[in-house]
Amino acid sequence: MTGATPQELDPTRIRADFPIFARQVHGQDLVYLDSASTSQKPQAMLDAMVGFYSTSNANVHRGVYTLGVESTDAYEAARDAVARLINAPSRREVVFTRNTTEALNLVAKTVGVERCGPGDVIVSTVLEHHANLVPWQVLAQATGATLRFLDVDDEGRLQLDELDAIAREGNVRIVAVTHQSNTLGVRPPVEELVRWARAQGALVVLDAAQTVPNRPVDVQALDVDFLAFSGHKTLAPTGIGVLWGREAILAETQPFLTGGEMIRSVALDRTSWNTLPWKFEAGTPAFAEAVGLHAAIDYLEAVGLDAIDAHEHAITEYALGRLDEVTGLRIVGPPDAAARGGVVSFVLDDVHPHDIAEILDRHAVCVRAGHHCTQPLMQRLGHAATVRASFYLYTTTAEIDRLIDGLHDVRRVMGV
Amino acid sequence: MTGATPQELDPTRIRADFPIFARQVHGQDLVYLDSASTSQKPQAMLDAMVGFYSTSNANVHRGVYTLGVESTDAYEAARDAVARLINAPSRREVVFTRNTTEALNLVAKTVGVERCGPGDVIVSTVLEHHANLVPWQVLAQATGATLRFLDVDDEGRLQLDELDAIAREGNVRIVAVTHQSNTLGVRPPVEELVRWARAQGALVVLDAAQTVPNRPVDVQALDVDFLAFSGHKTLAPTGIGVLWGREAILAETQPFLTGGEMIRSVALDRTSWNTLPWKFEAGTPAFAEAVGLHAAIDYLEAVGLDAIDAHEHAITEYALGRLDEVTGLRIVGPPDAAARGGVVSFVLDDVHPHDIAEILDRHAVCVRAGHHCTQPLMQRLGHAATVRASFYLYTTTAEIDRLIDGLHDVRRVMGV
Amino acid sequence: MDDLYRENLMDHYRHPRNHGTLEHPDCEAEGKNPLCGDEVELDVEVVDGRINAIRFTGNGCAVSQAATSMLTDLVQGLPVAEAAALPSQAIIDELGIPLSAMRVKCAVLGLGTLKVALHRGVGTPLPPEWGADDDEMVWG
Amino acid sequence: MDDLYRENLMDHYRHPRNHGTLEHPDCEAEGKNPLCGDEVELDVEVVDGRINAIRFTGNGCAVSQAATSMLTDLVQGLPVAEAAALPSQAIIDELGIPLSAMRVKCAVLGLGTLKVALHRGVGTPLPPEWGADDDEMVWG
Ligand SMILES: Cc1ncc(COP(=O)(O)O)c(C=O)c1O
Ligand SMILES: Cc1ncc(COP(=O)(O)O)c(C=O)c1O
Repeated sequence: MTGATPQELDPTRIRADFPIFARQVHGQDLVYLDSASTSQKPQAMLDAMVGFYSTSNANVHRGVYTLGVESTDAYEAARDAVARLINAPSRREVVFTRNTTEALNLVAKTVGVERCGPGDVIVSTVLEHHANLVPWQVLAQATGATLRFLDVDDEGRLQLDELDAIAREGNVRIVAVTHQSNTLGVRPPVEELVRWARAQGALVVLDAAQTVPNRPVDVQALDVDFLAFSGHKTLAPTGIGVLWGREAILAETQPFLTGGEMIRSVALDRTSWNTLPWKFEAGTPAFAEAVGLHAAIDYLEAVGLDAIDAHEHAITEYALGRLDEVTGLRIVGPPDAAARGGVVSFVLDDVHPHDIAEILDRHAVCVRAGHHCTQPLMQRLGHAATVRASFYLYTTTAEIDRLIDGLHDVRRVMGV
Repeated sequence: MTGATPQELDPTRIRADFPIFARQVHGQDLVYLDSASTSQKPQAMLDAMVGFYSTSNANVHRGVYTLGVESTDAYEAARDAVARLINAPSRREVVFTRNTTEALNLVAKTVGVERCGPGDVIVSTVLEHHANLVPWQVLAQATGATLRFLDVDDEGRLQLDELDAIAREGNVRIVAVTHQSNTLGVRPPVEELVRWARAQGALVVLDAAQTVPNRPVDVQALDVDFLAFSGHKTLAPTGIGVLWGREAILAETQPFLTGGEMIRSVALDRTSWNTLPWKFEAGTPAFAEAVGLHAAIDYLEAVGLDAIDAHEHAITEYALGRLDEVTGLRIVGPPDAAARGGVVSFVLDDVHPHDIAEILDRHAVCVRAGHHCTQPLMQRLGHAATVRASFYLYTTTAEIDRLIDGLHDVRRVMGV
Repeated sequence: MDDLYRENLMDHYRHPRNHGTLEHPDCEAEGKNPLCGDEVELDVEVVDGRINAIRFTGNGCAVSQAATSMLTDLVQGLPVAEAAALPSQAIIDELGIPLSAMRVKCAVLGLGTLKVALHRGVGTPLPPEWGADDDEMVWG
Repeated sequence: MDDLYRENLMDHYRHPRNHGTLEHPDCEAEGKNPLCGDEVELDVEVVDGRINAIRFTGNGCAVSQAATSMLTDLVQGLPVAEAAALPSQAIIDELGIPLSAMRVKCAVLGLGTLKVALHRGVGTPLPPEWGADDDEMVWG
């Protein structure tokens, strides 16, 4: 984390660190506006992973030999880096998973199953990505608990006025909420929700897939119980994600997957579990991906998460201003840059988002079109699909200009 | 797969493709004899992954734009490569997981939970890696089914004489067996077990973590119902594994993890699932690792799996012969190379395996010491730990010689 | 740009043929691609084993709607067996633009819906790749 | 080679000090590292708050057994509170060889067992990192 005044970052210099920006699409320089879906990768991260495979690759937690020691040290150092990044009180609370989705499923299928039953209430919101919604549906169905969703207003702002009514419906056990909507960029009032959840004695599960990549996230300040994010959205490889969870809870929870690494001792009739965090890591972990994640975190911290946050804010403001120039374009979500991250969803007259995305691709502009894995939110807002442009530390105003030029061409081609 | 007469492979030429063999440990060239734990990686695999990240990286199954199409195509092409490798009848039967462990847990926690109950019997063996043992313990406990283990003789050969008695204990639902012991290298009589399981109407789950890497494996010829293996043992990255399962069974089985990618449509109160194989792949998959796995499969197939099998057999025979020269050394497992793969476990007088491994490391020789995630097997054979040397396509007789020299030095240092 | 949204495609999109509904259809079905929200509804009238009239409504991307419009032209007057056996490639050829795997789903939505409608209404075979067990169909 | 298995270590391994058991120990415990199979059993006699006698048996790697032998020398005559508070580093220093994280577990097995024995027998505090709730202990 950087100090008080975030150093301004220079996205043009940063781009030089990302080999993919040498790529041309249809003869034009790549404009990548889909970082909310997955991030691009800096050379330093790729070098760290390849370097690891080329010098220290060995299975972890097993080998007495030098390579095995190096690889274990590298894997566990990545855990330390994650703990530092999110200010976890203990490295024992950092569990490596495949992605955010697995992390959230892990909570639902262990803590959730152990703590929920008929008469209990699970609370989520219509803002959620399917990853923070479907596991709770499955949990509610499996346990007989009631699942309630907080609504949003027409611009996607989370409404808390039903909380009192929900509290009267039963024992609220779990509150699962996103730190930032991947579709709209809005940031729900997490602090208020946490206060309310605490008063109910409920656990708070925070889906931080959209915030760990781009601003300082502090699990202690947030005072949540679980937090999940994905490596692939934080400059790191695919195949690795993180579940952070309070040690006191994880320690008394039964394991999720079982097998090697997560055991203490195995007999034919009886098995005992390893200590935290390994109890929740069955089988050979994604240790090379952990090395990549470590390098990605180093890169993010060198740039500074405050600086990235500030940059995304500035880019989003610029984008909102320029999108306003496009006739027939309507922003979906809050119209101002204040309460949101670097994500903008929009629709354009009645041109279908797929057509927009496909025509933009001819301009080498990558945007997402669809429901963005938030079908209930789309339904609530009355859209079958939107176009989504999302930004990151390497996004430039020149790229936004290319988006706008592309959108004018969409209007021409589609005759609107 | 190669033709009738396997081309002999030249491990020295192959080594040149693996950057890690440039590594020195304690001033000596690396001797890596722990491939049963994890394999080393060819440059071509690393290049494929880095090349992917540097040119086509985008999330899969989502983007209309060129990068998204390329990345989806690359991911799905990896699935085709796996289907070809194991001769799967359909690509819909190939599910990407993190590793073998997750694949086996997936079966236990979906098919297993749906099909097992009191009065049912699950059969496994004392040969199993914890990954193919603990999930069945957990399943038996959760469902009330009985778990029975087939025993081995003192050299680790699986005994089938209890099958009749087991069949009388209840409905045999699942038979979970390893294709090759990771500790002893023995290959249990899978065909006979499959025939018996078919007669019981039981499903067969084959742990092929130790065989897919090094010889032709054909799920149709094997006639099993599920097969699992890990990328990291097959020259591919960590973070990816494969579950192959019969389409008819997977199609009627409820999903495992839930979230994005694996859904068809989501409403607040109701969700429907995607078709196979995506129903079992929740969230952003390890798509770059899939690209690496594809390149690894290409590499293995170019060398030829028959040739690799023959090479491992020859190296194992050589190793068994030379180990025989070391005074006080006892092979654990069958003494002949015939019924085994490229894995040799041994003990040396009463020198503890950890001391052996540590002293060998000073000679840059990497071997495993411990229980190899097979505690029940070790207990059955009366060893707290063994030393294990395991071989792969890059293993040379010169490396075996270095192992033997190291073992003589172990005897000197430990004064035995 | 030109090879993407050809004039023919844009013409069908802006001026869809056979748009609307039939009073007394013999066959009808809805098709929906929940991933992108494309929708079509098809009404078919069968006379003497041939498609006598066909109408569609829908909304979605240009590819899905233009392809459905083209489809209705294509199958008009065809024996139902022939229409039910129409391969996806026929529609893709008709569109005449390069399509990624994802856009192919848009292109064949109308065709799949027609196959389901004919299957339900007059019992033509429904190949498993078009198998739909409820109104929420996903082609592909 | 020389820095790995020094003469001192090998001497303790081959000729363990204070090997055996006590008839009437005030404190006793077993320690086991199931990962590598190292085992030690410790008997301690306490007189006037000091370790009057200590004996061990065990089997396992040279590091675990030599370290336990050195430990028994080290704590002989020490006040129990001081022995119970002995840091891991004291043993690691005593061994005098470089140890990887995995081998550190071997090195401190005896120390952990002693802490558990004293805790059980005479109630000295047991820091949580040594916390063992059954006889199957894993240090680390
Ligand atoms: C036979 C066998 N099964 C299962 C596993 C577990 O594989 P993974 O750790 O990749 O899940 C291994 C490897 O350690 C193995 O050798
Ligand atoms: C807010 C949010 N939650 C969860 C996810 C799921 O992440 P993953 O697919 O990496 O599991 C995403 C990303 O798609 C997301 O944006």
